[in-house]
Amino acid sequence: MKKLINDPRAVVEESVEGFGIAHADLVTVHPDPLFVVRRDAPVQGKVGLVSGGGSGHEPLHAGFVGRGMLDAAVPGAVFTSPTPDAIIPATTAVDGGAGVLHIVKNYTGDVLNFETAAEMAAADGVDVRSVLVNDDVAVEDSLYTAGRRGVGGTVLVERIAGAAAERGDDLDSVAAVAQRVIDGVRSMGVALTACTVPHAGVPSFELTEDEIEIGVGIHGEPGRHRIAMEDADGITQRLLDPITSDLQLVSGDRTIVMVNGMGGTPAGELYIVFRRVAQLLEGLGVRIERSLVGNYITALEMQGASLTVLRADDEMLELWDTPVHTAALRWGV
Amino acid sequence: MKKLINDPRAVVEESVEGFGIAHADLVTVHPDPLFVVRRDAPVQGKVGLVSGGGSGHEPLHAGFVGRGMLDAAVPGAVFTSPTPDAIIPATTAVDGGAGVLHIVKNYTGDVLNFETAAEMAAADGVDVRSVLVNDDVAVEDSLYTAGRRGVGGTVLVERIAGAAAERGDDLDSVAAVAQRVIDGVRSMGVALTACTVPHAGVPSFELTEDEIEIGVGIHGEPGRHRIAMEDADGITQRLLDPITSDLQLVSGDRTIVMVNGMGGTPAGELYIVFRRVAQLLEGLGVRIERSLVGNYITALEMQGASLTVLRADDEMLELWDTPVHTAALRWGV
Amino acid sequence: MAEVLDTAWALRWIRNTADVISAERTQLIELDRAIGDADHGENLDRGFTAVIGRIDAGEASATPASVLKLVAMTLMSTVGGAAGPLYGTAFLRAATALGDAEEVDAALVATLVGAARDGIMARGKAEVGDKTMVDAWTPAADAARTAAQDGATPADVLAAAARAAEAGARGTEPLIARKGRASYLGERSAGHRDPGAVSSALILRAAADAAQEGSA
Amino acid sequence: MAEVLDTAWALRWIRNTADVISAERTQLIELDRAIGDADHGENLDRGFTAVIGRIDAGEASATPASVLKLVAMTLMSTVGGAAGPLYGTAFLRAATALGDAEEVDAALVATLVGAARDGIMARGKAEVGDKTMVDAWTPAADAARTAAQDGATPADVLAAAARAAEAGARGTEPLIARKGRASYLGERSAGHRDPGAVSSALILRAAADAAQEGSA
Ligand SMILES: Nc1ncnc2c1ncn2[C@@H]1O[C@H](COP(=O)(O)OP(=O)(O)O)[C@@H](O)[C@H]1O
Ligand SMILES: Nc1ncnc2c1ncn2[C@@H]1O[C@H](COP(=O)(O)OP(=O)(O)O)[C@@H](O)[C@H]1O
Ligand SMILES: [Mg+2]
Ligand SMILES: [Mg+2]
Ligand SMILES: [Mg+2]
Ligand SMILES: [Mg+2]
Repeated sequence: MKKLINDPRAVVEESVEGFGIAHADLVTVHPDPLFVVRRDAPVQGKVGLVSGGGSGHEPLHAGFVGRGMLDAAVPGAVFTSPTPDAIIPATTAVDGGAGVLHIVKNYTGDVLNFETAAEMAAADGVDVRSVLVNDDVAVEDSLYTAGRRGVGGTVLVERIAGAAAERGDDLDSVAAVAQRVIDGVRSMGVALTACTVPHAGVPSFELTEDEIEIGVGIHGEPGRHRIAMEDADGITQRLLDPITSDLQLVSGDRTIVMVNGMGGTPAGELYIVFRRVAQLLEGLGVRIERSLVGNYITALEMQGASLTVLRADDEMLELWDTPVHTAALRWGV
Repeated sequence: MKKLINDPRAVVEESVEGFGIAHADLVTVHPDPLFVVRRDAPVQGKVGLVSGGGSGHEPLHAGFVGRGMLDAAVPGAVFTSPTPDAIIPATTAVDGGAGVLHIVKNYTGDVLNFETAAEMAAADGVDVRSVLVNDDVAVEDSLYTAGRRGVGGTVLVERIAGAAAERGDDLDSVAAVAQRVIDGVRSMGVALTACTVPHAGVPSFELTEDEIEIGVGIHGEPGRHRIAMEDADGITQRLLDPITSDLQLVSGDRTIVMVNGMGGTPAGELYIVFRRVAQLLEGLGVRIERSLVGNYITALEMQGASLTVLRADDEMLELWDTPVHTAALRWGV
Repeated sequence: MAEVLDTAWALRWIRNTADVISAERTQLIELDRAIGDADHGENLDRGFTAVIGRIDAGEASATPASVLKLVAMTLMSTVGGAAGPLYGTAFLRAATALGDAEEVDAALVATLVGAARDGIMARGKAEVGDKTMVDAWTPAADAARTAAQDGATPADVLAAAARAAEAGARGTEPLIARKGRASYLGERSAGHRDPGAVSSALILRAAADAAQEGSA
Repeated sequence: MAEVLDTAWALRWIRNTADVISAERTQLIELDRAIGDADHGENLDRGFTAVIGRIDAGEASATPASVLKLVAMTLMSTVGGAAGPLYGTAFLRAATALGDAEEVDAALVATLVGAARDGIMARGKAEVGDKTMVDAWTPAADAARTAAQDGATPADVLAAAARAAEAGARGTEPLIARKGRASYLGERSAGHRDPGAVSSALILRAAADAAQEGSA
């Protein structure tokens, strides 16, 4: 394992500390318990947005704290959801009197810790609502699983709900638009290589020089199928097909598309994937209204990519275009 | 070699095609010969800025085409400088009557091809000037070498010269501020792993699990020293020391700092490096006025990072802060 | 054999647990690497190290329940992931079941284990056979109740619980996970033991050993 | 032995070159990987493939110079890197040296090789001993001039040039690079042959073979 780190157990603290120095104009870092809030938090009268989860997915979530997106991010240990004792003060720190929305990715750990925190923050008098992002079509959503994982769709939920909060929507409305995004967004990932959790020191799984993992998660969890290496166009088709069929996309639908790098894949390759997505969607008559191509939700240094498609309506597109100013997403300001 | 590509010989074309679709609001892609221009080019009365070089360093250069930065980027084959037949039409396409500045990284291939193109564009009546970026302190700058390489400093030159051009400076002034940035900027890189050029199919060099390459270039060229793996703080010191001593940074100096990922290193690690840079510079009394942390000039999927420090004056900082709107750098708009 | 357990036992239990989790850290990471995300050993080790720090700082007070409550709160705020809230709830419910009793007899030991199991099930909504820590705690709770009813000593109740938990953990190997991260793997989760069930067995064995040591 | 070379020779030369560059593509990439950036073979292969495409499309016209000029322009616009402009200039200067001659005698062959060498040096500013293609072309130009003065046939002039270039390329192995990408390596560049010198020797050998074939 070769990484630009010091003590494997201090990775998250040191990284977030550096993040705080680099983006002191945007955020304040609370070191213990560790959480990151928008510099001007709490914004009076605005619904506060809190997300969080295991670290190792940067820029998610701290990179999305700022105007028009999150008010706070709570980073856990690498790939480990944060604990209530950090989520609670983050929640109260961003409560401007209009309540707080927790944006939770659907993993048992995140759900349980945010649930506990929400209960306790509510007991402290904060009006807390939660939405659960579960966009990963690689996972069967059934009574007999923990349900679909929350992956790339989270970025879109955070942006659009963040925009709604910024324009002054109340807690019910912000939660409702977040839920509408969740209902309309699906993702699918592929790994070319595994990643190595610093404290584990060995790769999370093994792939030979000829294998790739289709449907991989963002924690180095093995995916659904391990197949022989294919070209970018073939892989892209495998990512897109389950999404279009799950969303039942039809000609005339309008979408926001994200081609996301898993951390170790260069931007040049992501654009090759995006090119193919654009060709395939054009073939279906589906319009890409907005797009993101880059590293937005990663799995440490894993090589691979994920594709996220949101069926967008007018309001989502309008919210999308409003100003956003965070470390990793910025426009209009 | 596992990459998200199709035909290894079509990598650049397909990637730039995808880039053009994703950023159609910003750029126009000319497919043959391949170059990328700002969508509103030529901007009448504005000095045009053209850069280019081998591909594989994304987002450099196409990701920096747009308002307040480059007017055109000319991508060569992977790690191979582009040819005059592409540089010439890119140059004429962005000539708004105020002349064109070529921003060239100091590699024999880039120098020779841009030189030829500049001569021929000048023969076509375009007023062409060139600056040569040579900021890599890993390379001895002497009569007996090709001189220092152009690496991370290029991003800063493109931004600041781009800002000067955008505010209406004439060709001499834009070239002068670009040269001042070049004179004040130094960089140093480290590789944890090698990268693989698609057409070569095997890594550019071999590093064992315990070795790193200090002073690596952005083409998988071996660096100056191969040493045993160290922790992030130790490596950061090795990157910073030659820069501070070459620049003779002293207490009170003001700087713009970039911690750049080589393509395969996750953002979390870059912030650990940045944290250490901030601590060390603070120890020297040197102020970080602005910073960039992320992937700006890469070497395919190489794991590693580079550090760039510019001794900045008031004008550079003022230019830095003006609006920029490109695929990879955006603020104020 | 002592007929009751006390606060010293509770402290020995937790120290034993911290030791065994630290010793088995790598194995638990490996188990979680196979069907999860390679952090279970790291997370528990961090959590129990923190618990010991607070015990050493004198934060636990007089009763067995106060020890278990400290464990609960510390795990809740330092472990994270699924196991943090699950074990946090387990220890909290166990503490609640003990009330302010200074001595824990065989029946109360069985109640403690049952309460811990109930807490995990209430929080995680997993059933027996879902390939989770429930598959260790449920047979453990059942065995503890039976042993207590049969008149066993507290140490033997815990030994029965530990044995049942170990068997339960082994029994997770062929199962297909239906809860937690391993459920994403579907059929590919079969053939590996559940890390949480294994750590649960370690915790119960530590409790039994602590009782044994105290009565030696 | 024919005393003059013609346009057919020039075309054979270029086809031979394209073939050998394609055959040696991997070796040239490997050489460049060691002290450069692993693209020399790929770049030249792309360039000469494009040249053959244009020759097959009938773009080369009647004189040897017209063939070499087509090569120059095509390499310039398809090879890139350092080698593109250097070889482009070399072939351009060679074409200029031939003027509109339809037949190339031994003296003109020597002039051609010398002009190519001069073009490379003018463009790249490298000296003998800098571990570049100059270390192949300079001995080749010298050997060609001497052979022509000694009354050799054009084929023998080219054979002498190719031999000298091959020796020159081998001779780059111990050198420390002072120009081009390999110079960044400093002393670590020693122990490897320069890829450009090796490809130069291949090009000159292809010229000699083409002359040999024509006279067979
Ligand atoms: N819903 C659940 N109910 C009971 N136990 C669960 C549940 N989900 C997960 N677990 C247990 O948690 C263990 C994983 O813990 P850990 O690795 O610390 O958390 P995470 O999965 O968040 O990384 C599993 O091995 C399993 O025993
Ligand atoms: N200044 C120079 N003068 C002459 N030849 C040079 C010079 N610089 C480089 N070369 C030659 O170019 C070769 C490298 O070509 P190539 O790999 O195609 O270009 P690049 O270095 O741009 O990747 C070297 O092996 C060397 O022979
Ligand atoms: Mg986890
Ligand atoms: Mg090159
Ligand atoms: Mg886990
Ligand atoms: Mg090369």
